Amino acid sequence: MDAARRFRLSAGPIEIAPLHARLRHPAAGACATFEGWVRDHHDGRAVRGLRYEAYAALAEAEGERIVAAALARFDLKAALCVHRVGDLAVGDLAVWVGVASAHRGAAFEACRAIIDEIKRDVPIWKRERYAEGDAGWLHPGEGEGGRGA
Amino acid sequence: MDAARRFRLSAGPIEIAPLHARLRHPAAGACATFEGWVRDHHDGRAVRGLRYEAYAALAEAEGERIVAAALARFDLKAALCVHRVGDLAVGDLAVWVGVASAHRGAAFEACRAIIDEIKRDVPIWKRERYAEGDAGWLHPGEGEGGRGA
Amino acid sequence: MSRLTVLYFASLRDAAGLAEETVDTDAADLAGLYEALRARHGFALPRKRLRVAVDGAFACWGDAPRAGSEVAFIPPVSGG
Amino acid sequence: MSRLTVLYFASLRDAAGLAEETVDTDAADLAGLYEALRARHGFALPRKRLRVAVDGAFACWGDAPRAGSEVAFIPPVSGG
Repeated sequence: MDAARRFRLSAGPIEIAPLHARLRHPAAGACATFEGWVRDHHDGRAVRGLRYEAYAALAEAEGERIVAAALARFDLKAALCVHRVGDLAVGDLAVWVGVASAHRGAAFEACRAIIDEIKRDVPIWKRERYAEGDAGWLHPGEGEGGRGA
Repeated sequence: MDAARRFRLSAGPIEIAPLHARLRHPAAGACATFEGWVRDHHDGRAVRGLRYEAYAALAEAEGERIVAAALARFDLKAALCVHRVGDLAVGDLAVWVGVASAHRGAAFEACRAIIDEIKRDVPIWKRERYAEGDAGWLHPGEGEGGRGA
Repeated sequence: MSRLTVLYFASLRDAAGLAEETVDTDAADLAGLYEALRARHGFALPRKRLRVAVDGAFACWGDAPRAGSEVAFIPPVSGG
Repeated sequence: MSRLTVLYFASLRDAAGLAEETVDTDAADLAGLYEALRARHGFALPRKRLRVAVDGAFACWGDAPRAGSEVAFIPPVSGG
């Protein structure tokens, strides 16, 4: 990720170590991270894997806006997010959010706010492959599949 | 850390990777972690480093009780915590908490509950070394120094 | 009549059978454009469940289609 | 008279100048034991800011000192 960008899409596995290193700050006493992993089930169905697709231009703009808003709203030293696209297997890392702050309250709240907003606003879609062989796009709406990781 | 223990004290640097690996679970879709880092300041004073001392027998029993209580109270797949003792420099990792759950709400709440209770109940004390050359034990109480990372 | 590019994602792309197409439209607004394309491709998703973007930024359904622009209909997202 | 071991941590250890000592006490309870040791060593921390543990588990100030036990006075903690 180039140094100025705080959100990006990744077509390959997300490497946590360099992201984590970018959060370090001598005045930071608290670091909260969130990882979304591909689960083996969803809404009672066995999941074999999934595919994430994004509208890349808009997803990167929205993701950057969300992370920048958290930096402005909370008292943070650093915040970063990377989201996978492409094919993932059960257990793979789908999204990583990391936040550093002087104190833990702001770190937890900002990390939670970022993942909540990423899931709500960034144009990325998940296509799950089920054990029975079928697959489907998830378009959470009224009463259906709105409950993510 | 032996496989049955979910809290321990560490006299040397905390290695995150093996802890993180122990959180993995095919039904876990969310992983929240918290890291406490040694800050370069506290209550307006420049900090050069610090020393953590524990009453080891009671600290390990209390830490284990806290992590076990979180596992019982929240819907978790795994939870672990390691706390440093000994001499630390600014930027060093002082405490690590990791939690895995099916969904992110429980992961964030449990991770926060564990670090809050560790800081409140586990008999570990911090001695800060200040830029001016003096040092002091922190015994947070009414109106003084109760605000940690 | 405006000529523009429409992008389809996820279930809309599956239903349309294509990821993008060039469209000539005389719709008064982006809402009308979606309804015309929904009729053509048989999209199941009603417009009220979508958002619309123009040239990589969220837009309003009442905006007029602009010749040469890139319009994307955004089904409910499921990242994270 | 009971003979027991007392452990000191953090600022209590600094004030006492030792990490543990063997104590003969006729105090009726652990509260009385602390007050006697506070007078001896000049501890600044009042008892109401401490917790007390016996043999590695939290105990009550009203408990009687037990011969052969290990008593620890727990100053306000500051881990994390």
